Amino acid sequence: MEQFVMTFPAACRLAEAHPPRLCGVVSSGNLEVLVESGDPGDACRIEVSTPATGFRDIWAAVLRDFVERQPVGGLRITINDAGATPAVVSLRLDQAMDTFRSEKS
Amino acid sequence: MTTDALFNSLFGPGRHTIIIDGAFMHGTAVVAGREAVVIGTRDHAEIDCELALKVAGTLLAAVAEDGNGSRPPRTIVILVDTRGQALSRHDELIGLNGCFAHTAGCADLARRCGHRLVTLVHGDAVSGGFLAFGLMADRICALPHAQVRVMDLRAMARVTKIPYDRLVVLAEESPVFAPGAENYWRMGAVHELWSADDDWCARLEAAVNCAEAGDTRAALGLERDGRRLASPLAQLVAAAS
Amino acid sequence: MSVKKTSFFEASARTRIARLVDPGSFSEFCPPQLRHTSPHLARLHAPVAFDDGVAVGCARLAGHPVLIAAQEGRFNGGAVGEVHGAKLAGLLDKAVSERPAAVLLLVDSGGVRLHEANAGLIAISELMRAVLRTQAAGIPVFALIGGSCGAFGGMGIVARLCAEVVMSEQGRMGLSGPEVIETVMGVEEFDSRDRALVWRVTGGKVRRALGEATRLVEDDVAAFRAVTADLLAEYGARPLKPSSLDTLFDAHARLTARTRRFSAARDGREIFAASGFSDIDGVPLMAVDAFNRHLMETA
Amino acid sequence: MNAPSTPPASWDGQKRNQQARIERGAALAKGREVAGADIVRLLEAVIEPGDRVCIEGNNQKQADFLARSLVRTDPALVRDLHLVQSVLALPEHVDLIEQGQVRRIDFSFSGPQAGRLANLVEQGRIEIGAIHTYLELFGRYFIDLTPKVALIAAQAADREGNLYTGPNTEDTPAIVEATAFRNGIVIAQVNEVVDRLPRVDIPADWVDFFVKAPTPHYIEPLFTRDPAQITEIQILMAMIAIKGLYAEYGITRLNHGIGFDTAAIELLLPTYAAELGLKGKICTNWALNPHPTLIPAIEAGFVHSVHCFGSEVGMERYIAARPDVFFVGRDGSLRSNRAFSQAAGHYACDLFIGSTLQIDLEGNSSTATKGRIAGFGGAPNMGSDARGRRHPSPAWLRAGREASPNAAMPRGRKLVAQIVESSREHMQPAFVERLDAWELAETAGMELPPVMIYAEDVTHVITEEGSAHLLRCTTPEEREQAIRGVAGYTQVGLGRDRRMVENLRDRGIVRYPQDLGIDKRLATRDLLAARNIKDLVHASGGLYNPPVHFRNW
Repeated sequence: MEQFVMTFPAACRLAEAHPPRLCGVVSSGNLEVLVESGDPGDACRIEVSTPATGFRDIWAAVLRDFVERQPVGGLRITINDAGATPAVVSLRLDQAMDTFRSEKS
Repeated sequence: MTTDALFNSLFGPGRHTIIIDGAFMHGTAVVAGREAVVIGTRDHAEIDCELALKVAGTLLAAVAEDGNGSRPPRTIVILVDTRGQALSRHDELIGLNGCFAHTAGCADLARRCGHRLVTLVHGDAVSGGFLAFGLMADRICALPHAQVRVMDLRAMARVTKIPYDRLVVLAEESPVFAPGAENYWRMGAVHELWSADDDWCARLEAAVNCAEAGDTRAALGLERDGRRLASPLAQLVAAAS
Repeated sequence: MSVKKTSFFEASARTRIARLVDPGSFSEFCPPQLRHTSPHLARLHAPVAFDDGVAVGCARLAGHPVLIAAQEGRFNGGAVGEVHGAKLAGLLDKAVSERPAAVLLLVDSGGVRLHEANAGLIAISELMRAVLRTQAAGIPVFALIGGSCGAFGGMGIVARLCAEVVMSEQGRMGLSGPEVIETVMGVEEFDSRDRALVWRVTGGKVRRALGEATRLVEDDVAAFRAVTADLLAEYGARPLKPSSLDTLFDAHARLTARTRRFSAARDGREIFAASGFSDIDGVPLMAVDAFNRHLMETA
Repeated sequence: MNAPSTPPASWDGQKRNQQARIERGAALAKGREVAGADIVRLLEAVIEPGDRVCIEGNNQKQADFLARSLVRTDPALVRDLHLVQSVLALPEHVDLIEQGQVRRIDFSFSGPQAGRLANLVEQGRIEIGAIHTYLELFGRYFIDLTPKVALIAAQAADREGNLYTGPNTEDTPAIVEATAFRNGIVIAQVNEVVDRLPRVDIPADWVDFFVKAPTPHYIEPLFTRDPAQITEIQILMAMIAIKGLYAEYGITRLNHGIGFDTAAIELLLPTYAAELGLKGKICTNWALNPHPTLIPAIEAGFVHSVHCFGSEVGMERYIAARPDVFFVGRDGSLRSNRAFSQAAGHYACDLFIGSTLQIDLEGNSSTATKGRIAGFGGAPNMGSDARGRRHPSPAWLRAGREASPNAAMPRGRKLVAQIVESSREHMQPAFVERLDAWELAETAGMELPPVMIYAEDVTHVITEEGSAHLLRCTTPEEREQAIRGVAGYTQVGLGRDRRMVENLRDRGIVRYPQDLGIDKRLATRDLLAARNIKDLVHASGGLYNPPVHFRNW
């Protein structure tokens, strides 16, 4: 298992507060994504736990693109991965944001 | 140890009338000066539907016999030696899980009717065969050489794809997956570990006296530092709003 | 096109809960953000999940207050470890004090999680006692089975302790999985790749025909919801009576007779034949409605 | 070989040798029928050291009883064999090599035995002549690799030895034609011997001996894909393929490779493609095994005809009930024929689309991995431009114009698409700088790296990121960037020149879902016309009878 935290500058943020949401399942080739309101600020903190070691640069690229396309300022995102492909990671991240935004606290 | 020697050590010579029916045993014995019901298995019994139903039937008969108020409900001593559930398509088809559930339900009825249930593991106590009735007792004692387990480490290594050597090392640190009555003691599911030097009659009497109807295993596991999460987490959920 | 159903088999544990109960009524206990993950999996460098593979909470179903738990079959086969088991046990403890209309267990599990086998086995034993305790207090527990892992190992026992067992045809219930039997006893005893046989031995239809399941529904969360609502209404009108010597003697007589009657049976075909189905090979493809109707008519 | 300066002493030595073999065999037979108990002795009697032997078997049916029997022959009598056969799929095929009875093999595909075969090659225990495509091997049966003894499989024989192959005719006609008419011996295993066959697929006088096998020949349900396992990513790729390729070129005649990626396309035809108004405009005529996942499209009226390489277990009744779609004999069962279907796939289809394991920067694609000599099968026959083709079709002409817009001599072009998720689980890349095939070629002493589809034939690469229309590229640099532009988060993808890729996007060479008007969020399993095998059974009106290990009811 490899664990790391990446923090990205993210100016774009959601207008309202939302309750935490979990999306996806930790099963082979899949992952779960937990989205929570974190500290106020212009950053997004993403924590990853993955069984595939040595792919941190790929994760960085996937997450950077995600942060660029979604309003994730001030969010804390935690990922439990079970060997998902980058495509599945991107898809789940977007789905997690959709469900996160759909419910207001 | 022969079955007879086991009975003599537990109850004293001449103080037991136990019928051996293949791997199944049932009868009565004197425990703490009173008659107790004895139900059990031997020879690393594989528990199939038929055997589970025999155990259930014996439990029900004991409850029925004491149910008319003629005497206080007797203690039920459960002797466990099982290598697990029967592995057969036939037993699966006709609902082995249902038979086990029924047996567990009968043990629970006995408890609710005032019987105390004490399990003595005198051989193997393996997964499903142990769940069906041995683990249903109020107090569980492991005799020396008792083997309590779900799966041995080599098989576990195959299934989980974790190297065997690594499992052996980790088993030293944690009681959570490796076979052994000691591990179950630390986790609260075995209340007492008996040694060969003990006076088993006396220990059995003591065990009967301190058997209590509530399920305190999670708390015991916490107290013995073998299962730190179960009790607090269950309480957290129970108290959640 | 008809309205898309939500396949219970395909849905995640959380989706099952969301679509089963009254919309928006689910409130989770020990939610994922509290991160009660399994330290034992972590120690073995296996992936962990924030809910340890089970979501528990309270909700309403057709207005009835229920406590509900759903195992996630896709996480480690829904297997029970220390945290997972404690959440379930705590939920049942809560049932005794809060007295909901019922506890719903959406079982999807192969039984004990081997990575923490001892903790899992003990947790299942605790669950068995907790289900019995809850029902002795007059609160029914329903097992709903229709996921990819079915209800096996100790969870197969837990399921059968429940007052009601609702299954879909895709659901399976048993003790030892076919793969285990094949590995130990050989492929002649049980060919686990012969999935038609696997389903004829453990699947929803044979379980219903045998009486091991009390209801059979379509693989649609809405169908599970409808039958659960019916059951809640039934138990509301006629509360669960704790099992007694009489009811267990009856059950014992039924099980004994059944074991004798099928003393040599090894294939669900024999169960279907005994249930009066004329086209035995056609039973697996029978619509659930027709299957249920036949059982009602021949009962 | 040089022509002899003098005529040979006789012109019928081979014929007389054939006669002698038949006579030796006849001593063990009753007419053409051999008892199962005598088959090993019969093989020892008719096979001579050094013979070229073909044990029939492709990726579906297998002459498994004859293979098992051959393994039981005396290695002192049956030796130095040269196996010439489509696949080396059964453990017995490799057992025979391990027993030292085989000197050389020429084949197409080794699938499950690929690892064992690689070992034997490294140990120098077997010579590999060549690894072929199916059509090449069939071709060489008639040129320089004609089998001396063919061990084949059929459903049934009558008393004379006429054979009924049933739906799985597959390679039988090609093998028997070559062997029987070139002084060889044809031995068939049959599941049953009957008085009257439903139809005659192989006439008796092409067959020398037949034996009733103790168990029916094995058939692998290779083309059954459970829709339950199709992922959202595969659905997205299928949407890209349908909208960006099928609709754009109006592809009506095609072949699909094996796998979940193409199964997803099949299952999206009655839903997504129908919504796009494509029914009748795409996917009408197929060279394809009877994929169960094609049932919903057939039922929806998408499909006009399907010619099959082989059959598929469980599809028999469905096929028999759809004779307007499939090639069905007067007996009501499918007639498949691998050689014809391969030829059809090569010359008469406008598109081949299939999955792969690795694609390099030029677009060469390979399924070879280290330590496994897996071979090719038929994909390269279909996945290559048919340069001999002359008949036009709109899709073919359009592809030709795109490939060479300024060509003095107008030509068409076959569309060859590779569809693959850019990474597999645990971040294993599908796009690489150098194919593993190179390393395999070095360790196994092969003259050519085993490339499944050559770059020059690949016209489109489709991934979850988008599609690359390689045939519209004008320079090798553009081609490389187009591939990098859809290579996702692999190192190849991350190494793209972003400006150049944007430029390619403007020119419609690289196209992302948004460029095609595809909403990625709609790529859910709700789009599948069948979500599991049981849905397929229902779609077939109960006619499809899936193999038991695909059921969950």
